[in-house]
Amino acid sequence: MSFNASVSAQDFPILTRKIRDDKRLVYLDSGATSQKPHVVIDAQSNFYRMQNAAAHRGAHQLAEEATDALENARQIVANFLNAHHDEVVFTKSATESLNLVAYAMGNAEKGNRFHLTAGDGIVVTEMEHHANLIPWQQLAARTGATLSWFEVTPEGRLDLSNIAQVITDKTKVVALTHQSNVLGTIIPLQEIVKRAHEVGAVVVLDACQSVPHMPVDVKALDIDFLAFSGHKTVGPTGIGIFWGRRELLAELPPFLTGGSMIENVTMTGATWAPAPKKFEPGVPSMAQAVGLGAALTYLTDIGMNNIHEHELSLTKYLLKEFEAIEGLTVIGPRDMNMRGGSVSFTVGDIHPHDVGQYLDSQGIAVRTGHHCAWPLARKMGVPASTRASFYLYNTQDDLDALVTGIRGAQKYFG
Amino acid sequence: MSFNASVSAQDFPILTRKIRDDKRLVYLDSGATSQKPHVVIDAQSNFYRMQNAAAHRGAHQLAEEATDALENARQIVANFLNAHHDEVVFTKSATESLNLVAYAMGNAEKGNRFHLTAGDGIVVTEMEHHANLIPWQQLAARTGATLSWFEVTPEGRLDLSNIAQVITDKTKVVALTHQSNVLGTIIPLQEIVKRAHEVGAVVVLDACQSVPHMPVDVKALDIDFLAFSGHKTVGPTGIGIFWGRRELLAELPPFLTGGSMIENVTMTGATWAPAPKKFEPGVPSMAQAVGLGAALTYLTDIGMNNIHEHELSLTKYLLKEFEAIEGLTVIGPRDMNMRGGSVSFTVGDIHPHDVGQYLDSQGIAVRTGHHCAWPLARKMGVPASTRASFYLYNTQDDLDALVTGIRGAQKYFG
Amino acid sequence: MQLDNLYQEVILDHYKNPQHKKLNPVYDAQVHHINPSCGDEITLNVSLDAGMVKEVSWDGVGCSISQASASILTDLLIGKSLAQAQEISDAFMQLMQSKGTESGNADLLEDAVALAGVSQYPARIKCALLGWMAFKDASVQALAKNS
Amino acid sequence: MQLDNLYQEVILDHYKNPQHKKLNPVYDAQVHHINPSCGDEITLNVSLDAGMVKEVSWDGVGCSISQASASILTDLLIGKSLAQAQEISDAFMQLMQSKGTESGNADLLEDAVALAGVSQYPARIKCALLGWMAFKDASVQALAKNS
Ligand SMILES: Cc1ncc(COP(=O)(O)O)c(C=O)c1O
Ligand SMILES: Cc1ncc(COP(=O)(O)O)c(C=O)c1O
Repeated sequence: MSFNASVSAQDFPILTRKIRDDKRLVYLDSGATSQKPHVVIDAQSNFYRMQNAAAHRGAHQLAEEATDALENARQIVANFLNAHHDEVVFTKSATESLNLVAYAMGNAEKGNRFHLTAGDGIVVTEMEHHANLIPWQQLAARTGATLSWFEVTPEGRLDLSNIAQVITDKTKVVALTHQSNVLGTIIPLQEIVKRAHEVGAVVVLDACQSVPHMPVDVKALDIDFLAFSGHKTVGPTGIGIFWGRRELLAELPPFLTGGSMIENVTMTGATWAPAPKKFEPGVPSMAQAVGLGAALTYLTDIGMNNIHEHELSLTKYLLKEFEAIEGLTVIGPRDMNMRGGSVSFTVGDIHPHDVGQYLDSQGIAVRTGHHCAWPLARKMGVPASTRASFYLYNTQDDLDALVTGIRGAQKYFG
Repeated sequence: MSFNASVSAQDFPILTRKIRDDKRLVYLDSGATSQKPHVVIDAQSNFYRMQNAAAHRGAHQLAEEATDALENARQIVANFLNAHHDEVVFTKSATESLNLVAYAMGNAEKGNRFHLTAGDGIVVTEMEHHANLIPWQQLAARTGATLSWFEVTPEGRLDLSNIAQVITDKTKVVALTHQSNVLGTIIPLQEIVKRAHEVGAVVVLDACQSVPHMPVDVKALDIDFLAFSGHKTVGPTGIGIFWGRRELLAELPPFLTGGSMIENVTMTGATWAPAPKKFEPGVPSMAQAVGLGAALTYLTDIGMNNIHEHELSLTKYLLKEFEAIEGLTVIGPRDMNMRGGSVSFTVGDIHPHDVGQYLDSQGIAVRTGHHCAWPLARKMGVPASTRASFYLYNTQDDLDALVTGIRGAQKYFG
Repeated sequence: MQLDNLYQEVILDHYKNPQHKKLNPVYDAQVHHINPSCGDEITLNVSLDAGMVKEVSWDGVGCSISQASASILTDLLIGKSLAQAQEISDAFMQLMQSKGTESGNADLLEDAVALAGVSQYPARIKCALLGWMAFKDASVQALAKNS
Repeated sequence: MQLDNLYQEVILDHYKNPQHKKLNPVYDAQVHHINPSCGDEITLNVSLDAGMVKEVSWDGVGCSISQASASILTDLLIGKSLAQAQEISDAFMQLMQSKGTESGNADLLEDAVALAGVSQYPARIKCALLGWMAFKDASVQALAKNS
């Protein structure tokens, strides 16, 4: 593998920062948000300095250039996912993308394939992030549809033993995470997609924790909708992606309404432009789209496979090191089978907040708490945990620092 | 007045660009989106280089700094509007802000003051941008409420002669623009707010075209909700503001749901955090918030009164120059009473697209079309028009170039 | 001046003297198309006869490009077989998408090659296509009706 | 080490030996509070007697800061008048909001001044306040019940 994380790290200006008492920054919180390379920061600044204008509006040169920049970014996203250009919708975040599809289904009238009524089923899992749980709870409440879910085993895997009872003829939509942001578990998607399609349900994939870290091909996965966030993908904050199959986007009603998503408007009603415009009212987030384009290009140049392998080798190393720390319990799979670079754990009965605080004093940034997956935390019997999550810029040194830090915390609070 | 537009223009790097055959850029499309000063571009870049982390998550130093940066930006917005810190909600755009309040009202259950049913009334005006029209059409369709509207006079003013018949005891919400993005008309807000509050309705103000251009004090205006976009306020794309009175935000149900807007979550339901968190699920658009903070600070340092006066004097000058152009018709008020710096017009029977294209060939950027206010365009009898809109960086030279350009177009297509 | 690439003499002529811009009350299919970004509209009537484009007439409001393009279309397609009309339409669409890299086949497209410059102005491509999309739609409807 | 400002000896002591951390089955009011960002929880019982804080007992899970803060609270407030308890609570809230600029009035706050360092760690302020918010809520409820 030609990829070298220490070299990549040099692309990220923030990694030269000093923390607390002049400690080196060891950033292990990429599951929450990733850091940004120079090329992404500069792409946005350059857009503002040279091209900024309202895309798809106005017939002047800047507007043309802004439109080109926006649509070029859309093509980069499409290529990254192996999707079509007009299947890619820019949103502000994965959260908005997931709300979009849930609300849009709620807007579907009788006769539309997405129309939901009492008796219809919505399926999620116990390992969902709140962003892929609450929108479906709300949709169920609004429509009378029933929300059901796959449970999580003590090992942190989806329990598919009752798949035929969970996904039934009544199921209209199955919404689930590709990789758990807490456990690191990668789910057995294929089996679920097969069953969902058998009963005519659509599959919505929360790919927040997979798209940044491994090759994701929407065609190969055979899914129907997908969401991810730019800021976790070395891209800017304030941009997310909603992807949908062309023929499904054509039938899905709009969500946000306003300018430039229309075909015709009178005082009493409106008709809609074709996708993706139908889902993008208002002046687009052009600078962020351009930044995301630069981010995905940067990742592609390094190679998503290289990044994935790098993270797997870090994970493997850390899980091994963790075995030697007394009192440390990993929450989630301890083997490398179908798991990614996110490791949650508890350290004896030292509260995760205290662990996190001690690590911070050593320059090590981790996340603590329920990680916006509270039902999962309760199910696993750990109201809070500490999470280390990796990315392409992390090295074995970072993990060694973490291990030393944890031992330090044990001493400090021991 | 100490303010000097040519000096301000130097803060905006894009204004040094050359257009088409090496023409100076004359940017008269700030009504669509504004240009960005160095301080705004740099504020964002610096955030990514030094502070980037997920705000309100994680107990590490970067997360603390990112949280401070975000909340500091919120305070700047609050000060700018004369509002409270916890009344300011970050969205992605004015379009989202307006959809937020419309959808949230649609989520209100019986007993909630925002609950709408058949027989209730929603009031808009004929001069709304699609972003403040279609969301209300949709809400009316979902709830059975009735949509009615104030008409626009041939002079481009709101016709309030039937105010008592338009806003009735049934009216629950009055949503209207502060300044028309097409006509430049500033509406007689006071009279409308008075009547709305008399009947117990809330007032939603689309302040997209006022907040960037004049002092706006939500307390003094006595309104209930307000929306504007960062990108029209010399701020970044991808960020908007939704403001609401504290006691109303407390009662308004959430719109987007997901992480960090919750109080408690189980598999079957969730409860909500207090505002503004209730309306901000997901990792916030931190860099954009920081950029918007820098933008509003920049504008405040110059002085919103200075900016407003400058634009008024430009408008006055242009309206006078336009009188001398044969065949040119101004769409909207021709006097300076209650109008801002946005001038739409037609030039004989030369189509606005052709006018705009000719101007573009001279380096002059204007907008053409219905400006996302199609019902208004039809009402005024001009399916399309050309719009010149100003900002602090425009000078009399820019307007002279426009006038010369229009005369050139007349010759070219004559 | 660069602008003259866009507004060629032929275009301005057609704009000032649009051909067949008067709706024929007899038709096989009538369509109404609209350009949502600027509000331009066209109504277009088509009559077919034994696989031939017998008549095209239209009315509408729009910019010089959309008006000239519709006018040129009528001159070009009336009297052609449906297959030829299809071929010409396809060639025209391709020319519009060429971003200024093609000048168009003058044997096939005749006056329509004057619109080649439009392909360098992305915001105007829809203007040039308004009439052509309407024709496409109308001819499919007319065919369906006649069969 | 900077961290020692946060984790003062007193705090770690209270954390390891929390006071009154056993719910008294008799109470005037019981509340259950939760910290939504980390899932920490506290149940807190209050009994009043003639304007005095007669009893405070609690149970819960949480970090050292939240546990120590609740423990210190009980030591401080039990036996005080409601007015005194209010004064102490207000002083404590103010200290927490001080961003490290205040060290706290030791006469009034006693052991609670050890929590002054928390005010420099914004993400931890909520931890320190968890018990205090619960007490505030419970005492209002208890007062309402008794009157
Ligand atoms: C009056 C008015 N309202 C709403 C909007 C929508 O703003 P945005 O596109 O930034 O969401 C605009 C600008 O396009 C506007 O001018
Ligand atoms: C699995 C998962 N889903 C959804 C989200 C929400 O993403 P965002 O906050 O960017 O909208 C996250 C990240 O916070 C996540 O990890």
